[in-house]
Amino acid sequence: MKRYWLVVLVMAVTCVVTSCGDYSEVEDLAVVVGMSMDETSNHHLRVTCDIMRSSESGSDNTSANQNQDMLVTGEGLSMASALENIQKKLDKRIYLSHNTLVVLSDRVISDRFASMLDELERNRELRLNQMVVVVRGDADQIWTISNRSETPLAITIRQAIQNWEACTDAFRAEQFRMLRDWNAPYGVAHLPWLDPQAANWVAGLVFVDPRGGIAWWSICPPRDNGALWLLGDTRNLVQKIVFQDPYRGKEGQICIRWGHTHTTFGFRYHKNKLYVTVNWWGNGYIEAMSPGHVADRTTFKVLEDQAGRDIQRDIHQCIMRMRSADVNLWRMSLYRTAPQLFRILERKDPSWWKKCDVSYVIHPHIVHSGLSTRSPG
Amino acid sequence: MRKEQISRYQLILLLIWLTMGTGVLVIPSVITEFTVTDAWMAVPSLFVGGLLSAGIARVHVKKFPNLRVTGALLATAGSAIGNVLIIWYVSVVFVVGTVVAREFTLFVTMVSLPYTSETAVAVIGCASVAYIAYVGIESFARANEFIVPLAAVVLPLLILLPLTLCDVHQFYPVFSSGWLPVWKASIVSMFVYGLEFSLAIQLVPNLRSPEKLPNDIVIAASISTVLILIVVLLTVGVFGYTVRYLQYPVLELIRVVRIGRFIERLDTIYGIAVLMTIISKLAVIHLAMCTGIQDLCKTRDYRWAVLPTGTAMFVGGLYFYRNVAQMAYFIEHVGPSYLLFTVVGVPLLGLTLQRVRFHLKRRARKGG
Amino acid sequence: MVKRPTWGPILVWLLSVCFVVIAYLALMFQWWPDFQPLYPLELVFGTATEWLFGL
Amino acid sequence: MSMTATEKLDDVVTAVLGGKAVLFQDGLGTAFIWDVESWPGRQVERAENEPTLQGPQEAFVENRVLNIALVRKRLRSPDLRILDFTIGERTRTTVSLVYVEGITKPRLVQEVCSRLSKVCIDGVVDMNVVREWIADAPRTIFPTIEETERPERVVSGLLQGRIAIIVDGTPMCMVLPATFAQFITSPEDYYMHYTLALPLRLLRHIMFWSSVLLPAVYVSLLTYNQDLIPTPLVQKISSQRAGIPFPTVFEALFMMFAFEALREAGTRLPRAVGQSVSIVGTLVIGEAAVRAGIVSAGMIIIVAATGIASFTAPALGMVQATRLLQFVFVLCAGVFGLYGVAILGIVLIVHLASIRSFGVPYLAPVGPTLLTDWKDALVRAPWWDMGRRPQEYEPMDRKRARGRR
Repeated sequence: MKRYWLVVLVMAVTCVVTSCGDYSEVEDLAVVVGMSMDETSNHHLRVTCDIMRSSESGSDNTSANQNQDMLVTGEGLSMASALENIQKKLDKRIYLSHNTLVVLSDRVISDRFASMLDELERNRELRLNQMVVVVRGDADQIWTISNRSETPLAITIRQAIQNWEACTDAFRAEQFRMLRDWNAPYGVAHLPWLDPQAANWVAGLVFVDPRGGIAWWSICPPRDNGALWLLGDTRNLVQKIVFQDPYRGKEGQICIRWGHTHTTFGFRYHKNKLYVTVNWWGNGYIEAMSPGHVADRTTFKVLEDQAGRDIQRDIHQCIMRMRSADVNLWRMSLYRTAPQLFRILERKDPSWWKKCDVSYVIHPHIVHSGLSTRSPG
Repeated sequence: MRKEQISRYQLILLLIWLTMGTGVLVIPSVITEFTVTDAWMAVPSLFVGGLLSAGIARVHVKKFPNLRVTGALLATAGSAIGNVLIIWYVSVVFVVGTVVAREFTLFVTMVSLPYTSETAVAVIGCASVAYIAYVGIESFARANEFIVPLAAVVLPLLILLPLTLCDVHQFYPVFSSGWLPVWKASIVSMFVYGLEFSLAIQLVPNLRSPEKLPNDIVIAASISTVLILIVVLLTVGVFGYTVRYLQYPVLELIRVVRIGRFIERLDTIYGIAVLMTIISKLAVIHLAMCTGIQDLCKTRDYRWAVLPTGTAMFVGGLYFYRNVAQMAYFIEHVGPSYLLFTVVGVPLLGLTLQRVRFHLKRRARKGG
Repeated sequence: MVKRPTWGPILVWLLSVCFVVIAYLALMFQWWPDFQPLYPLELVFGTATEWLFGL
Repeated sequence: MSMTATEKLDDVVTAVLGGKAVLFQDGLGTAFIWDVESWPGRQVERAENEPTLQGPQEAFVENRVLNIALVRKRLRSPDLRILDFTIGERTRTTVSLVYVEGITKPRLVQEVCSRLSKVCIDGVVDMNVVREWIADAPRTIFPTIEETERPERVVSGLLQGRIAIIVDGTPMCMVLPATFAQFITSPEDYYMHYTLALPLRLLRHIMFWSSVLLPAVYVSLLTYNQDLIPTPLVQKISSQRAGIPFPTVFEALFMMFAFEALREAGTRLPRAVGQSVSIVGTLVIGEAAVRAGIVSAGMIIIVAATGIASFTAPALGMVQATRLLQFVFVLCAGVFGLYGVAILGIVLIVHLASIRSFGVPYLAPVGPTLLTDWKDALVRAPWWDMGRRPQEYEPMDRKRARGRR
């Protein structure tokens, strides 16, 4: 028994002596909630950290509207060395576990996207559910947005993007989703494109092809939803349509709220030629309509036809833009549906997707809804 | 000394923890090394391995309903060669234990305490495992039962939450490159984790109904196969090919869950659950080793061996596998044939020796 | 009273303590850092695995 | 008034020393002993250590005979057996073992008898002397024998197939064997509607574990696992902690120590003063300490919450155990963070599982699983659904009443 107690004692002493390496008080941490990455002219990486400021000194906090952010910038050859330089400027330890937003500039995207992702992935403290977004120009101008809320700026921006997530999965921008697309054999990653000058900061999407193509797609609902239609699975998007009233012969305006839409691609290989069919399917209801129209069967038919034509036009434009920007969204979907055909095509002509025939099957369905108003849209 | 006995339910729980402990960490990354989209097809191999173990267990309990592996080796191969075989068996269990101990320190270090020395982590692990082994299998099995209701609450949560992030497209195309990668991917789970079930044979004297051991192994194998299958499906569905770049895919799976503003950062719950299962696994391995040594030294109790061998196991883990790569190499490239030889080959050797001795004796009797 | 064979436990204790001390000191002071104690196992069973399963 | 006859002079001497009258008759070899003694003592009063709102309010007193009468008043069965032991070479205290024949497992009675007969001591001043002699797992901090001052609780224990031990001079009664779940249940659970008993028991279970773990989890969240705190809360906590000179671990240990001191002072002082001391202590000193910047407000909340949580356990022995365990867990949290706490938790559960109380596993009915007994562990099934006595005590007569399932 004595021997066991002795051993236990020795173990306890060793524990106390050799551990505590990870002990750090919460007030000694500089909690980073957002980061932005820029590339300087001499190919260094400039990292700006949005550090949450703790309201120090003064227990009763009278100035509620004070800025909660502290921005610290550091440069280095890689993210790690830049963070090291930031650490030198701070008296607290940099703590990345709470980071929610990573803003990349377009130069980072075009020059060192893969290595950047690698570094983000390797960092033990960073979580894969942080959002990765892109800004055209300098990334750190994102921090110039005036923050009216009490939460730190990075979290405010994150919430703005999350509002978009409700509309379409394309804006679900967590890092692991992007990596899932990026690491897949023929995948294309997409990231939200932020514009600090825009109304709600979200300008569109950026597509990055691992082979080097980058496409900037602006998204401006309710006029042009083409990019979103092409990506599919939207919810509650509004579309504005101009149509010809069958009874009065006049132009009418209408706003359709598409409850849920769905896009799939069909591939058919026939006589050495690939035919792609874009199937669009959506359920919507009329949210607003210019006055004086009779909402009967004929009108709905006309409305659905017009909506279908508009949607087809938007999607077609989008595909053309995609082709001109050298971003191939179809490679992965063809690989998934027909791997054999894909291999044959890739061997024969890697630019098959620029030449293939595209046909459209659009199924807009407008629900007769008693809730639709008759006020002008 | 009172005989310690465990019920069938307790045994099944122990066996499930035995595979899940490190299997849930290692199997997904081993399988996805070879194939990602078809990873789920490689998981049932664990069940096949379990069947293999169950078959061996069946033979064992038919012939020796009251003996453990080491006892049976002694009975079949005679005292001299039997002792050699026992030494081999104990050394294999020891090496398996070092791997698991190394995984324990590695897991804690990577997940929670990166700046704490691995020695300190090993010391607390060793202390807890030694305590469990010292207390004995019966109390430990009861403690497992006590944890089950808790696990029943947490486990569905851990499974359901990542389900919302899952993407079915990640499983297409099916059979992207044929059967060969699937076969290669299933070897480790079949011959390393499936054969680990045979450690239960070492517990035969402690079973209330040893004749049901093969059935219990099959039940435990099927449950753990289903659990691992769920895990593999989830990891691949959430991460796709990124799985290959992650050290612990399952952990990252829980780390990315974020629902609403507050349901996130659940990875520590998961980490603690894994920690508990690894400790359970280590405790079973340690008990098997200690009882083997007990048979070797022919003492009435095994408890004297708990502390020295436990310490040796943890230090051995640190000493044998300096880094993750060495350990992964050992598990993937040495493990399958090593365990296959030990679990199937050594008992066969024992049986052959028994036959030979039997014939020799008969001939001697006839001749004399 | 059963006569207890005492050499076994003593041997096990001695072996373990020796192993722990040597291995730990070797770890701490990096004696022979490229020495791999499991090399024979890796050689034999690594080859066996490759031969059996094509891994 | 009871009378016994004896032929031995020793018995006569004992009887006289025990305040009894002895009648000798000329020419007769036997003496008659008459129980005429009347020791000074108090009358039956309300239960003070186990107060309940509903249910009977009588409590045991220091008189053994009166205590047995209180039990017998409620259990008028001819099968009620009382075995007397005289323990203590000098005090010669009578210890009564009470059980119901036909329900209690005979081996259990034998075991307790043999343990009681092995007690060898000069004096029994309190029940605890006997308890420490006969209890299992002597080194554990967890109580393995239930103690109660409520006669009706003893009766329900007896009907479960357990054994009660009444020691003369102690206003308490031991009931054994005891399991972990027993210490979390309050007698009141049985006196209120069963639907209400479930949430209350759940609350008590949660409170038990939080009284053990709460400070440790708080310390490890603040010092090792800061990534688990929600982001807005990190800001709040770090601004609270700013300027506090001590590390969180020492802050926690210091506050817990102070709280324990106050609690101890509260029990030692006269009742009227004691309450004001504890209120002054917790509120005034805590508030002052926060204002002075010695401890953070969060720590005060945690320590106070832990204290409150620990008081929800109905059994005093269990409360004491949690008080001690908290410190161990906080130390572990300070050294290894949440993982240290988890590992210590595993060890604790294994330790609990290794305890047996008179052959009954301490964690029954969860470990080992006895599904029929779950009706009275976390939930309390309605009385009409509990047709069987708890199986964990292996009673002779499994059904509670004849004509039942």
